[in-house]
Amino acid sequence: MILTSANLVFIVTLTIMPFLLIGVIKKIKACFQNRVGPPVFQSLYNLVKLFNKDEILSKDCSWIFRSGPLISFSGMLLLCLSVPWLPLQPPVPGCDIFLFVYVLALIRFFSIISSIDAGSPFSSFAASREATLSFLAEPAFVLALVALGISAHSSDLALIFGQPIENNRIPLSVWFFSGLALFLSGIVELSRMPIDDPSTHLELTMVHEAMVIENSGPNLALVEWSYALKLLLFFGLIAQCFVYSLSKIIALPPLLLPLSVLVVMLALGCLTAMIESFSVKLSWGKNPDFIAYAVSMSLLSSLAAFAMNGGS
Amino acid sequence: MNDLVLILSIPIAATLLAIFCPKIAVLSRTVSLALWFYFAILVYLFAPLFASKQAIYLFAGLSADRIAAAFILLTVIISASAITQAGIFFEHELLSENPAENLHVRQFYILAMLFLLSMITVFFCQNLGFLWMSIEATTLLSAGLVYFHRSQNSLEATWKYFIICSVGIALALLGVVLIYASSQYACSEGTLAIPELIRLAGLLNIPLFKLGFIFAFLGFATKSGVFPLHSWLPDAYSEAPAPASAMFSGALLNCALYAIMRLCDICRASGHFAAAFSILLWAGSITVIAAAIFLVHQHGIKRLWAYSSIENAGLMLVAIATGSWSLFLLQAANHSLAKTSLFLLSGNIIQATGTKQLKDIRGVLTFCPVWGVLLALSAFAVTGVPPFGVFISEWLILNELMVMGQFLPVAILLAGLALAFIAVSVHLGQILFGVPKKNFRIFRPTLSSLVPGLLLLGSLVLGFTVTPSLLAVFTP
Amino acid sequence: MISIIEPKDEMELLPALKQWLQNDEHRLGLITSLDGKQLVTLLLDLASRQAKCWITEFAGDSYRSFTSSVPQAHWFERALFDMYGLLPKGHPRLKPALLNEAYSGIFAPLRSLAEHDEGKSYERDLSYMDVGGEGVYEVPVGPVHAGIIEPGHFRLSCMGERILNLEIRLGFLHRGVEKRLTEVPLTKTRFIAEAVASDTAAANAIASAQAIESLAGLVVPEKAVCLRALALEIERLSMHVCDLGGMAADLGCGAISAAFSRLRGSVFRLGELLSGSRFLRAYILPGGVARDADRYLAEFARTLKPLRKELNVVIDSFISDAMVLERLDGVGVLSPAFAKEFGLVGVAGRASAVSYDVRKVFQNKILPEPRIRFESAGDALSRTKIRVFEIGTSLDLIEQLLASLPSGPIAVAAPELLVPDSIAVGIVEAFRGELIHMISTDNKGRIKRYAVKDPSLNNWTGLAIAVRNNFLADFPVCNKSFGLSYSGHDL
Amino acid sequence: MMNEVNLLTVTAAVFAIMMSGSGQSRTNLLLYAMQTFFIALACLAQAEAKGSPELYTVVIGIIVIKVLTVPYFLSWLANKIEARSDPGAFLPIPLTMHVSILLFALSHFLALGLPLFKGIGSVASDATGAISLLLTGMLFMLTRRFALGQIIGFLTLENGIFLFAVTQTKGMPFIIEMGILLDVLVAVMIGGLFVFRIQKSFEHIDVTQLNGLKE
Repeated sequence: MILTSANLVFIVTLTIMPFLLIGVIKKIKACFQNRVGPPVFQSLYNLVKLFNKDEILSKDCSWIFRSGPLISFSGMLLLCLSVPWLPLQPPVPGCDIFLFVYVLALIRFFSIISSIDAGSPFSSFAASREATLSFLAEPAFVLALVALGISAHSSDLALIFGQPIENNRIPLSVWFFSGLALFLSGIVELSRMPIDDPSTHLELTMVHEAMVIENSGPNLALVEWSYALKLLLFFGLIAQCFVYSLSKIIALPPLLLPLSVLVVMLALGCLTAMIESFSVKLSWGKNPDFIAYAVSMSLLSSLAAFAMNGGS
Repeated sequence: MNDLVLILSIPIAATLLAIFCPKIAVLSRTVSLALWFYFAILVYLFAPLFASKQAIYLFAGLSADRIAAAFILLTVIISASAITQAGIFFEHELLSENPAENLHVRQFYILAMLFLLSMITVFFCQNLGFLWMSIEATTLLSAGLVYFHRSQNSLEATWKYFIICSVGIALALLGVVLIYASSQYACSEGTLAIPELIRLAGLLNIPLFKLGFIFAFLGFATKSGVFPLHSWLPDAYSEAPAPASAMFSGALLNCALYAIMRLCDICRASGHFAAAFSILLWAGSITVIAAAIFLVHQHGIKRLWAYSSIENAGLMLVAIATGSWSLFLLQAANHSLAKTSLFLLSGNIIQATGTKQLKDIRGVLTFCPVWGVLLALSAFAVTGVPPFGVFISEWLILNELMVMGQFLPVAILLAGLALAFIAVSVHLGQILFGVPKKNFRIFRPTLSSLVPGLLLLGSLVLGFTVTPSLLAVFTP
Repeated sequence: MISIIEPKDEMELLPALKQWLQNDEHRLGLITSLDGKQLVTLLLDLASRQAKCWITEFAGDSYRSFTSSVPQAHWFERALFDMYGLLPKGHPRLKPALLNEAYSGIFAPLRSLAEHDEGKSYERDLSYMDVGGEGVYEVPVGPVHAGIIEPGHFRLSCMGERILNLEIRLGFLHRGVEKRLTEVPLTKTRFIAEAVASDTAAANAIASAQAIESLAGLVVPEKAVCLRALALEIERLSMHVCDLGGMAADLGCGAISAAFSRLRGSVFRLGELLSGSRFLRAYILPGGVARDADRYLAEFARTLKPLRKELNVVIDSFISDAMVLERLDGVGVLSPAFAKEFGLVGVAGRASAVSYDVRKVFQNKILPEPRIRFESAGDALSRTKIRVFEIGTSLDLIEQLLASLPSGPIAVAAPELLVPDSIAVGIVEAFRGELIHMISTDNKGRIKRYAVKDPSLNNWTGLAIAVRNNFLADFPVCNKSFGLSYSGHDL
Repeated sequence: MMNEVNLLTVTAAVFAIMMSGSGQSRTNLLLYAMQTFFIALACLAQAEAKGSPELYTVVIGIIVIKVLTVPYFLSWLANKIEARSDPGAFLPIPLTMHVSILLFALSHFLALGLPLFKGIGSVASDATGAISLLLTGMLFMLTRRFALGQIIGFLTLENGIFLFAVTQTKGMPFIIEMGILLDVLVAVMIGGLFVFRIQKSFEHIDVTQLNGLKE
């Protein structure tokens, strides 16, 4: 890997952006609650703190429990390095849509079994919920990416997202609906409101938080970090979709592109914070109704992809 | 402009009277007298039309030719008869065990007058947009009439009527839009005026126009209860009070079919009548046979006549399909007179027996012979027994079809008519004969038979006097 | 009020109780014992505004259980077993209610020491209900929860995401309050009494004061009665606002929850102006109230007006939110039949068509009558609606009380002697519902037995029934909608 | 210019699709208002393109009547009769949304396949939006249990026709556009009145249970 300026930007954003996003979301939520809120980089400080802490392990858990966070962190890091979440060519080339989806699934699998391994009843049923939700949300997520792939005539994510902006041949509607579908399924995948309330303390309603309820110390730090990376990855993809659909209406200079993606990522963070401040967490039975919206958007996207493809 | 004032005057005056006059007896007498007076005014207004002039111009886009004038007169006769009978009907209703509220009766009069006005407007419309709006107005205004009894059943019927007809009329709007779009090929701005469309018929975009015709036909057919879009009709006719049912069957049905006729006018001018012809012919024939089959298994007396109305709507469609508007007019007039008589008599019987169920109505001939005889004669008149007018018009329609060489529809129609006749006769026999229930409450048997009797007489007169030369008056 | 004491034979107790409860105007107040040798059944007659005590002497350590015929007795019988070691024969599920695993089998707090020395032991069955069937699993929650809430253990038997059964085990906060109340001097009683449940401080203090005043024959000055009512309504207001905020937090509406928290601060301010304590502590004393608030009333009124306006805005945006309505609709349904059978009180009762409100029946006639509303859906939504309605009622009452505050002394001299050998009760509509303090005196006029019945005692069973067949994830919402007290229950 | 109209109509159709995915009366009405607002915008774009001053008045009419008055009235009604969420009649509600997407696809092919508008210059995807609205409205009417849902479905259907009229013709005569608007307003008022009556008389507004007249 050569240290070009593009790569430098990539690495810097990779290290700072995840914590910034989490910080911004928390800050804005605090704003809506008339609180000052934690410092923007509090999650980074937390990480440092957690790495310095001792780890407490249940006497029932095995190596699976320990390895889960490690696998999810390394998988997430791999994805972040190979998927163009800024529209710059990623350092590790050749990430296919399906590779991406499978690595995500692999990560999910390991986090699920590691939380079951902990033996706590909360983490077990949270794992079951996680499995159910991702089972429902994954089609939307995959279909949205596939629609992009159809329009781009390639399943290489670097090709889909990394195309030069002037002759990007994916139509606006596909970008837009895919972006919406990714955002809605991202809410599910990232365990955010209205599917899961990340700030709740209620054991029985949590999904992600309950899954990691047994993790502590460096183990928890890895979980938090990989969650931050996942947030970055998803927001990056979604932000690109919206930036590209915007670029169909307003001509964006190619150099501004990474900047505008970053801005849109932060805007998405604001949007998420607003949703979390004002929406109501859905009843468990209503979650499929919400996910149906994600599926619909991805259906619309693939419909548009097919229709436009037929036209051109 | 004066004509417009004349036409608006009586219904609006009657509406105002109904709003401000709390006395039902005064109200009902005044309104019925006013309506007959209205009829006289209209005859006076339209007299020159039949003598020489081509059309009566009312307002931008509103004018009436001979056939429209005839339909208007028919509508007013039917409404006047129904409203006259309504006086007796409500008098009884107010004395019954659970009397209707004074306010509801007044609301009935208000709505009925506005409804009448909207129906008259339909015939004046020389613009598809206006035509659509006035048909929609008839739906909105008459929904309240169905809800007169304030019962759960009437509410259900009203809701069905309201929602199904609204959707149907919305489709008709789509048709109107498509026709408008097609007219933009003929003139740059496009037009909805019917005379203009007729003039430009040759230049219309035909695929668009055909599509528009189909949608408009579907919409107006829903309103006229053509099979299979009829599901609201028996409910609404059955749940509305008898005078309202009479207006629905005798007048509103004609409105919707008149709109279809107007469409056919344009169709014919465009030289593509053949497509419309087969649509109308088959829709009509299937409606006739379907309604006849439904007639066999009916439990409610007014539902029986409702299905008979559907059957007649089918016949009228066929009449339109033959391309002879005067035939359509004749069939409409005959059906309206006889059917109104039937509905009004049934209203009497339902009030006397307190039930709409056929199985509970027995021995009408025994307990009130006048009603029984008139009911039998009206029913025969409706099913087309000579010497009543319906027979003549049905015969003319079938004759026309035979001349055209459409033998299969003729066979279907004949089968349908025969089946309908048998079904009605069987039900009629059960109504007329047998042992009546004890608690019949006959109410002014002579007075309440007056209007139906006169209508029946009208039907008889039509049966004897119609000649092709008379019909030729209406051929444009 | 002093209650009428009637001896009742053990055999006729159950039929008499059943018959008593058949009348809609009759209620069962509480069942307890004085020293473990008798049953005291406190009955309330809402029509004649009287309290009646049936004293049933029996020999030995056991009596016939009522639970099977009078379901609302079951919690009392469990408490009796914990406190006195009295065994209800034929109780269907005799589990500890007030004590937990930490207490040994020979310990019965209200038994005299002499009896403990005899080495009697009371076997407590600590097992949980076993729900059979394939795929049924248990989720234990608590007693230590993830948030800062009181301890209570919930054993949820679930099938997938559905709750089949909930077993509630409380008693982790057992502090021996009732025992302590009989030991402290009369002047200190009020401090212990209001600490029974600190979020219900005013109500507990008023109930205690009422009971003591009845026993001392004191007539409280009118002004003190009004000031007490004011304190009670402020407490109700503050706790209802708090509960709504908690509900908003549980639903995930962070912004609304924060707004409620802020407004609760303003309500505390009202309390401070009135009593000098934001939590209304040490304000109410037997004979009257501790402080005259005349100086602060102008500011009180000034604070109240904007508070009402802001509350309306926040409540409106919460309760008219379609998602909130949808979220709460049909969650945790407690049918009116169950509510009646288990004698539910307060908000939860009124949400399930139990229209009983102590203020309508037992409060002093000079106080303004509250408007009462009840719903019959019995779900979390109706409980929230009732709570919202009661906030409005409390605000109205506060305004009315302020407008018509009588003048005069605020207290009479505190009592020194109580009437010997009688039983008096203080009944108050606390924000959770009917709160009863019952004091029985011995032949020298000392407090022999001090029994407290917190509204939560009636309602915990309601929660256990209401959550059945709901989603596991809906449990916190159900729980919050009932808003019950742990410490008030664990005496 | 035409491209903008295209985007607006498709957005309106997407709002209708989203509307069909919600059982909440209030959400439905909000999405209906959004959908109608975009139709008004499409109408505005047409008004600019065609330079027709009358269309501007129509836009104002739409916004006042269909974007503001009608949804407000209906949500007031829904509140009054406590008709919060519709359980759906024949299909689960999320599935309705997926079916309406299929209908959207269908309307795309219909718009392409019909012998329409080649000569006038409008884009076929406007027709896609309009037909999709029409079909979604019908689907909505069929799959809702509440009488209120039927009114909303009818309004959506009518929106589709209106959109069709605006985009596929050179503008209907002004008086007729306004007449249609007025008709819709009156129809909604009367329909609302009957919904209210149904609630009072049957204590529910479930139209699938209105079957007293079946024989």
